[in-house]
Amino acid sequence: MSQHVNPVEPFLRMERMPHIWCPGCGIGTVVNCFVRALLKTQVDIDKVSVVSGIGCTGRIAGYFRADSFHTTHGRSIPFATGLKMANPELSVWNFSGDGDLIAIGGNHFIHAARRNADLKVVCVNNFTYGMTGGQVAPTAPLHSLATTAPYGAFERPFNLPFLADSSGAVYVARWTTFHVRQLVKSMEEIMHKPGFCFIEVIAPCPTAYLRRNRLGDGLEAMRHYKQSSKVVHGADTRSVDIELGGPIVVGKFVDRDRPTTLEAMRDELHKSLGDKYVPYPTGVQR
Amino acid sequence: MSQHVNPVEPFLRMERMPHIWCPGCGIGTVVNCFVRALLKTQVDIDKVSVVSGIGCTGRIAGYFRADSFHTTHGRSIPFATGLKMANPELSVWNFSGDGDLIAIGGNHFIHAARRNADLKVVCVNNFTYGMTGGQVAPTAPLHSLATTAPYGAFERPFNLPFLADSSGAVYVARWTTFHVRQLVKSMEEIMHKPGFCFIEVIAPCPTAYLRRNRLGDGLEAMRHYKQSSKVVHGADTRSVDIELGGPIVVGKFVDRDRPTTLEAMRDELHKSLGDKYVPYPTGVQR
Amino acid sequence: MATAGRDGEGAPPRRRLRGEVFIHRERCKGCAFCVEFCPSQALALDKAFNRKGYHPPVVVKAEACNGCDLCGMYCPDFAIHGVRVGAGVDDEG
Amino acid sequence: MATAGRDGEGAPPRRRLRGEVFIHRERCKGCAFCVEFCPSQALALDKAFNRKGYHPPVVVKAEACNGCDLCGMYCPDFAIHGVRVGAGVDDEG
Amino acid sequence: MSRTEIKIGGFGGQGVILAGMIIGRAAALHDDKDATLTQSFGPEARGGACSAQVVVSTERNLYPCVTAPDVLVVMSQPAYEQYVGGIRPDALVLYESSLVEPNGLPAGCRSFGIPATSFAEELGRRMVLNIVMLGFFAALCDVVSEGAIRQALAASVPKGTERLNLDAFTRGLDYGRALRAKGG
Amino acid sequence: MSRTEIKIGGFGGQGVILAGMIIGRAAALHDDKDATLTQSFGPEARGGACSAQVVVSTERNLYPCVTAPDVLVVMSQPAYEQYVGGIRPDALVLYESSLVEPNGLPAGCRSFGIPATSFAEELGRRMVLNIVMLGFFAALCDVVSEGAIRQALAASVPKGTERLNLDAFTRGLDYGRALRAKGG
Amino acid sequence: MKADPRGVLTGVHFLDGDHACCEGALAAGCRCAFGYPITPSTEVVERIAQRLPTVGGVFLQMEDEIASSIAIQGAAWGGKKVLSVSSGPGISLMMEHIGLAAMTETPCVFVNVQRAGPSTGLPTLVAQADMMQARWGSHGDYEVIAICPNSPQECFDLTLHAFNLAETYRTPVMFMMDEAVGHMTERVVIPAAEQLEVVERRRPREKPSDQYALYRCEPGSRVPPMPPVGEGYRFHVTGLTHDERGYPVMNAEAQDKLVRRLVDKIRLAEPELARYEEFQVDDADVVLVAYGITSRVVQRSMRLARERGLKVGVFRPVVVWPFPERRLRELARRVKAFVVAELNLGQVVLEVERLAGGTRTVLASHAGGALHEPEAILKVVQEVLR
Amino acid sequence: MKADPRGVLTGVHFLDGDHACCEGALAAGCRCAFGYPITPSTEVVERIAQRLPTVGGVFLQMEDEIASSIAIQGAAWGGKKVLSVSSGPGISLMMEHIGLAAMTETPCVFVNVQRAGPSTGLPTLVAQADMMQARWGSHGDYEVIAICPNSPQECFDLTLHAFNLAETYRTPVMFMMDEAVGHMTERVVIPAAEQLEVVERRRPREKPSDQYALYRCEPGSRVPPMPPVGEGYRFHVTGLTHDERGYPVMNAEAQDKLVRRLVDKIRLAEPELARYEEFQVDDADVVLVAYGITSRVVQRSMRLARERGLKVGVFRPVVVWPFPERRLRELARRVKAFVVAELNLGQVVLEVERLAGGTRTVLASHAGGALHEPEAILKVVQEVLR
Ligand SMILES: Cc1ncc(C[n+]2csc(CCOP(=O)(O)OP(=O)(O)O)c2C)c(N)n1
Ligand SMILES: Cc1ncc(C[n+]2csc(CCOP(=O)(O)OP(=O)(O)O)c2C)c(N)n1
Ligand code: SF4
Ligand code: SF4
Ligand code: SF4
Ligand code: SF4
Ligand code: SF4
Ligand code: SF4
Ligand SMILES: [Mg+2]
Ligand SMILES: [Mg+2]
Repeated sequence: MSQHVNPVEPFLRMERMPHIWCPGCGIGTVVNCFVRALLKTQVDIDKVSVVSGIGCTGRIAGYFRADSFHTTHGRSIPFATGLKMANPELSVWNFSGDGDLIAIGGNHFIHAARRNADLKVVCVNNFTYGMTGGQVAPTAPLHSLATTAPYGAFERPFNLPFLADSSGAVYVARWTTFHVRQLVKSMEEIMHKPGFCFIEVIAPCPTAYLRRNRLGDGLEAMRHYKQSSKVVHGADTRSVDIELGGPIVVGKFVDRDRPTTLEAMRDELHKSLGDKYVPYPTGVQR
Repeated sequence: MSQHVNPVEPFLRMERMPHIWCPGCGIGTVVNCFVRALLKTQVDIDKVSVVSGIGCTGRIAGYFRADSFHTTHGRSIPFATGLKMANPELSVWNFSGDGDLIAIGGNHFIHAARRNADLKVVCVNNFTYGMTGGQVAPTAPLHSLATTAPYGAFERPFNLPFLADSSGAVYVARWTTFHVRQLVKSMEEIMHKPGFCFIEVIAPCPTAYLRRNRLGDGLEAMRHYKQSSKVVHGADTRSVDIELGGPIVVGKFVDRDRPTTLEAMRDELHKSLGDKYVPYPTGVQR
Repeated sequence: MATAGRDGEGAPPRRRLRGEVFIHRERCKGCAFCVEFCPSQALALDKAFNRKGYHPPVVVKAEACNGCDLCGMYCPDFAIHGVRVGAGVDDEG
Repeated sequence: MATAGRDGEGAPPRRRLRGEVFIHRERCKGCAFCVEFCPSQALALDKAFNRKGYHPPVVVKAEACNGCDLCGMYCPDFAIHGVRVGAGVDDEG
Repeated sequence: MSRTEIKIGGFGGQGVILAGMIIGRAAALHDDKDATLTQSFGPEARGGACSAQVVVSTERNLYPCVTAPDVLVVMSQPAYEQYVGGIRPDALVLYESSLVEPNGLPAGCRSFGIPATSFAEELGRRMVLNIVMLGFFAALCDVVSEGAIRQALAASVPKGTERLNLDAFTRGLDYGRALRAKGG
Repeated sequence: MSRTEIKIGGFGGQGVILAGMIIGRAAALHDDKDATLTQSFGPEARGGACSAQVVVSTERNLYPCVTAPDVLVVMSQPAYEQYVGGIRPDALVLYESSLVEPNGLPAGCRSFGIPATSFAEELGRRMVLNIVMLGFFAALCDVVSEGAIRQALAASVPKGTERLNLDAFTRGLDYGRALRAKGG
Repeated sequence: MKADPRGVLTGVHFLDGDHACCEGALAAGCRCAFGYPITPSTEVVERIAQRLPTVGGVFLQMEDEIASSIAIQGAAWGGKKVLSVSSGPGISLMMEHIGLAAMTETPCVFVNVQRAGPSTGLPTLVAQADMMQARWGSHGDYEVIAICPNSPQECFDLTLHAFNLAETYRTPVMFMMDEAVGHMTERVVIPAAEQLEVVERRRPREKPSDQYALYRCEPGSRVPPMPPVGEGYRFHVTGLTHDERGYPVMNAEAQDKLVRRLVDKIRLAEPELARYEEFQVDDADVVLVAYGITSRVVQRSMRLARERGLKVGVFRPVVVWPFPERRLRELARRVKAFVVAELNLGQVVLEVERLAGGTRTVLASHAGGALHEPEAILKVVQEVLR
Repeated sequence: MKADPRGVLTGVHFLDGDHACCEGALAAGCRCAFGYPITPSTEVVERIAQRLPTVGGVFLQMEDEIASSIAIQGAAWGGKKVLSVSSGPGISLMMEHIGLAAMTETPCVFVNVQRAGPSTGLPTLVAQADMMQARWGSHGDYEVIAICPNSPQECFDLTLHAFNLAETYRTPVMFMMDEAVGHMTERVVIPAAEQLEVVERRRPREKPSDQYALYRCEPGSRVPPMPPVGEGYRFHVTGLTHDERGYPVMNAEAQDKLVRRLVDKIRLAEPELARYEEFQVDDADVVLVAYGITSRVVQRSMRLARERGLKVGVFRPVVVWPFPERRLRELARRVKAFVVAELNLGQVVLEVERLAGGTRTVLASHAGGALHEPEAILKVVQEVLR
């Protein structure tokens, strides 16, 4: 490809540009990192599917030039589960916002992690519902402001790495959009890792979150990430809560192995059914 | 009351007996314990509301002679949240089966625990969907049989105390229907404890679970509970998984304090709104 | 006078207590929880059926009952319960 | 020849690398991520607007660019990227 | 077109549905009749009266409901009481005689009792009570042939229990035959 | 009944809606006219052209849409290009002159430009661009009275920014008046 | 009763329909709301989140619409007047609980600010294509009341009315706004509290007792009074088929008795419930039927038609479900045709056609995303009259 | 194409409707199913859980119906023929995703074994009160196909047909069983695989390219071919309003083009889709209209009527949506009245009444929990003929 062509271009539906994301929004950065991970792993993009729910983050599916699915709010995980079960050779990537994945979609998230569905799940956590204009999210730090928490959020937010970990995810990492290299590396790692892999990416939403909370624009947020992040690989996920304007622990927290849904299913069926079992692919080479 | 009258009678809608529960089903035992806890705490039963979803366990609401609500499958927690928010002086008790609370209702469970809704949640975990005849539940031990897992369950089950703990419950205990005294005591403890309190009760379902898994009848299950349970108060909730026919760690695992939803809301609103805030009761005396 | 047995937790009795047990035969579904876990072995299942076709418990050692009501707490069908009679220290933890 | 600066992680450069940076002015929304995090301080925001009314980056020290493409990874609008030119060891971790 | 309505009632857990299933299958697959089995389901099936209905007819049976049974088979008193009101005035009533007291039976009905529970307990498994009743039914009702019932029975019970079930069937059959011989 | 259709267009974030809101409120609450404000919403509002429409009329306005604006106020080129096609042949067009090049304007239209961005930047906050345009509008369009707009403006902007906004308004007003005096 | 002044923002305002709806709810006495954001309804929850704490109420943003739609029912039984609000996708998720509310006779108001569907569709753009869903979206037989405002002022007035109906009939009321009305800003006059008539929940006259029957209606009434929780009535509420006591009864008789009453209490109340507006129908050959925002658009079509000498009138149901059946049948007897204009591909038109009993009924459809061109409707009229 | 023999349980069986439905699905080529148990549909998932692993398929019990209803869509795009199954409460939860399937043109079969509602209602007892929900339950404009079997044999035959239609029209098909049919056991004859005609998914003829447009229809067709995932087409699927490429386009024109096609591809196919049975309508004064289990009950009513010399026939729509409109209008022209018998308080009768265009249409309602007494229907007929 010509050096003048941005490396993302072969991977994106450039005819749909400009995208809808605001100036200083972190979502595009996540897209960049995913493209770099694809380039580095040399994975066959035809076998990559991108699944999203609804939200600003959810629009990633629409810009990605792969088979891509922009489903319903909160349901990217069960859609992806169906897709993967039907076609185990696919590498199925979910990009979801914090509201999408954890508010309305929370149940699917914990169940998919529990059953170790072979999905790669990237959550762009901007602490708010960007698409609908800044309502309080289940990740919103205590006391942060939102249109539906105009006097300050009073519910304890979820700590996503802990939730993923305790639900059974086999890979859990957190980065911010400042940590582009590390994010690329995490994405590379999970590209070939079987099972439910989860990466949280803390990202700026200047429009709906930062400004309302007097946290400046995207650039200020990025500076904050740079200054206040602490890389602690293997950190106890119980310890990585985030407070308003406080430090952010990043790193790879969990990396373990257990059979995927399809592997466990195959083993169980094989054991019980013997010859009567018509083998079904698992999509995993071990 | 006459000694000839079973102590549950004033608390139950005896005109609706016999109940629908099978011989050897553990649900009735849980009802007994709840009645004993009410008797001991001398709480005003008029201020107690019982909320259930759908399932055999869910039928508790229908037999309890209190204001009682038999809602929809999986939704007892948000119903109860609304009830409690509207009328904070009530003591709101949820009785739910494992499918009801954690399969379809899982999202409400983790969110209510997160926001520390002031609810008392008792889950009768019989490892199956009793009401519908024994389908696989998200608590079903690996390799156990169910009508929809005819060749053995292959999904890792949830460890409910851990899920409750990691979502933020302030009180987490597990007992079996063998541990009637301890269960009564736990119920007494949470009767006046503010916030999201969770008790898991392992219970026999001879009809839909035990028999299919060749685990005998209710009595055999009870013997198993007696023999294989280990009381470990304060056990790390990560360590209390249950395996098919394996040992069961019981005890009070978590007992901590944090503001309930209504308390946190009050504090936040008061701080931000000052005089403009019209105080709303929290139902908690601290 | 009844001899107090072990309770569900296996706690040793503090002293002898007297009790009485009440059975509602027709409610029983014969699960035998009461019989099995009565700390005083005061109960046994009847040979005869009740009208539903189950074998309900009968008191076989009335004098042994300490009124601990464990049978009452266990019984899923609200068909039995025990009460203390006379004086006696409550031995429940 | 460009002087390699610190990258996002603050890793020290292994050796000097040469690079070139490409800017798509009209795509830019002026967030300044590229300018701020270019390890070589090769960029600055233009005083002029692009057609959308934003100030896109301009290369102020072309020779400093090491082609690390951090700008490309950061840019939310796919408006900039860097490439290595000539030989050079990849210093990415 | 001849149409026979059969109702089987008892407690949940007594195998009422299986009995109906075997009769229906026998008629539909082995006697080349049309048969429709319907049943009552649900939490009710765990406690109270529970029933299976079989309509057997020589032509396509369109209306699936049993409205006035020609044959009533009952294994519990509540079932008897609940269902006896609806039977035809000349119905055949078969009952488990240790569990059912057939009071108030319409005059035109023929009725026969069998202590099937005891027979089943003698055979070592209370659970085959329903199969004893099935044999009894085969002996006293000619709508479905004995051979067809035997074939359906063999195909309907769990592997390994065929012997036991056949014994139970025979026990009921013999008892019924004897009664019939006595002039049933 | 007199009915005037006003359309305001620009990028999302330029305060297009607020400008429409102030005009509408001025008319509806302070000029005792009927006013209907409608707007385009959504993700679009973040990037591309975004617009507010105000219909001002002396009687109850039933039909809420702007179909052919009498007045077009534009703050971006895309908005200009998107909306100019639909205006009345004799429309009044007000534009931000450093962002909009009003090519192809129908002959019958009167049009006036103002470097509102620079004015706003001079006032220290680019964000008040819309209020400068509002002053400009007040100067050149008589559908809503200046006094009403001032009242509505005061009630519509965040506390603490009244001064700044009034300054911006005055700046636009003065510039517009001057143009008008020159024969607009 | 008169409204509680605390919740009444008396004065003249320039409000959009979403905000006006919120004010209507507060004026009606709504003190508990649960919601989940979705365009174009979000402004309703946003405003209510801001306003409720200042009037002694409570709002919680729930984890989803399913939770919201049942939390309000918990709160209704907890004694509050309640509302939830959403748009297409969220309303679809609420369907199970709309049935629950109908079955348990829980007064509650569901606001649907309609956008174009199906599915995610056009989130920010108008449609009126959830009208049949409002009536039929949940499983089983039930009836709801559905109201379509056409201006911010009506969003205020009719939201208040919706609450009054919810309490009067103990039923879910679907407040069917559309994006155009929700996002349109106009003058809204909110009267003084003492000028607002508000229906309070009817409580049982009897004291708590063992004889108390939760769903026993007073003679001549199909709507039972609703007891307060926590005061000793010890009632049982279930979504199962139940008897007067509220206890589950699993048979066809109980089903017939209960569900027929639930349906009849709305259907047979059509005469009291009916609310419609008419314009120039007296001499009309063709009557334009439209509701919500489209009822304003057809005004212009009517004017255009009259300018051309065509005798055209307008019939606007305000309460759309139950449909003002009696009046429509009357009109059907004297007009040549109905032209139904709605922002969908044919929904309420089916009901009009059914009631028209042979009188020609033609649809002026529009798939949504914008309003009808008044001229397009005129064209349909002209074709009909050709 | 002929059925894949692996999935075809050829032979004569004594099966209930739920099990027969499962066998129909397997014979049709269904190899992926997701579900969540609910009475009276549970037997379908139970059997499918047991059968799929033996025929090269995969079943997962999901955490709820919402997950099931979208997991099947993921699987459909993943290349499989898919089914989910539920009953009232679960179907209500699926409503958002039925709209998604319609919008994205995802072939899938939703089985609804109807029980009595609303809400939890009578979980184990029959009704036919979800018929309007099947048509209108999701928000926005869309159309589905709905089929009502009346015997286990038809549960087999018509499930297969449902899959064929789902593939042919790329649409969700609602397979509307009822508890009576689902739980009724009868003889079911399953033919040899080579006697079963099965529609396979139509793939695009063109190779993957930048020009590929996901929703481009071939001339004269309203149904675009559906590409396989993972083979380079790199298509985008969205529930937003989209153009031929599948890309979101947020305006009224795109909405009109897309949604009108989606609706028309079903509505205008009514003549091909129509399936109905008629009995003795030729000389009938009154035609009994009934579907599902009730179509068997009215047979007896008809016989009773004929025995009394009344000229009564039966019209049974097998495909209920789209309603066999043409045929009904024909009948309306020559009969005196329709009596619609359904296990609800009036649903399909509204459509009949609309199409009857003045011909008297009377409902023989039943709230559910049991079947109609044939005599009760006869009585309605007698009243109509009085
Ligand atoms: C069922 C349903 N409910 C609500 C919405 C409205 N909605 C769209 S996106 C969104 C939240 C977006 O927040 P998040 O998932 O954090 O994504 P972000 O925009 O912040 O990237 C909501 C509530 C919807 N589309 N569907
Ligand atoms: C929305 C919905 N889905 C499914 C059902 C069917 N259903 C009723 S109870 C139940 C599960 C019961 O299992 P559990 O919650 O564990 O309770 P148990 O009967 O074991 O006490 C199910 C799936 C329903 N009633 N509603
Ligand atoms: S609203 Fe926030 S998340 Fe959405 S595009 Fe804008 S900055 Fe990004
Ligand atoms: S099915 Fe199981 S849980 Fe339900 S009543 Fe019977 S034993 Fe209890
Ligand atoms: S515990 Fe109750 S049901 Fe069980 S045997 Fe004893 S009395 Fe009977
Ligand atoms: S009360 Fe019951 S359990 Fe206790 S000793 Fe007496 S009979 Fe035994
Ligand atoms: S990062 Fe991209 S959008 Fe931001 S200033 Fe640089 S080029 Fe412009
Ligand atoms: S490639 Fe970009 S970030 Fe890297 S040195 Fe060059 S200009 Fe700076
Ligand atoms: Mg977000
Ligand atoms: Mg259970």
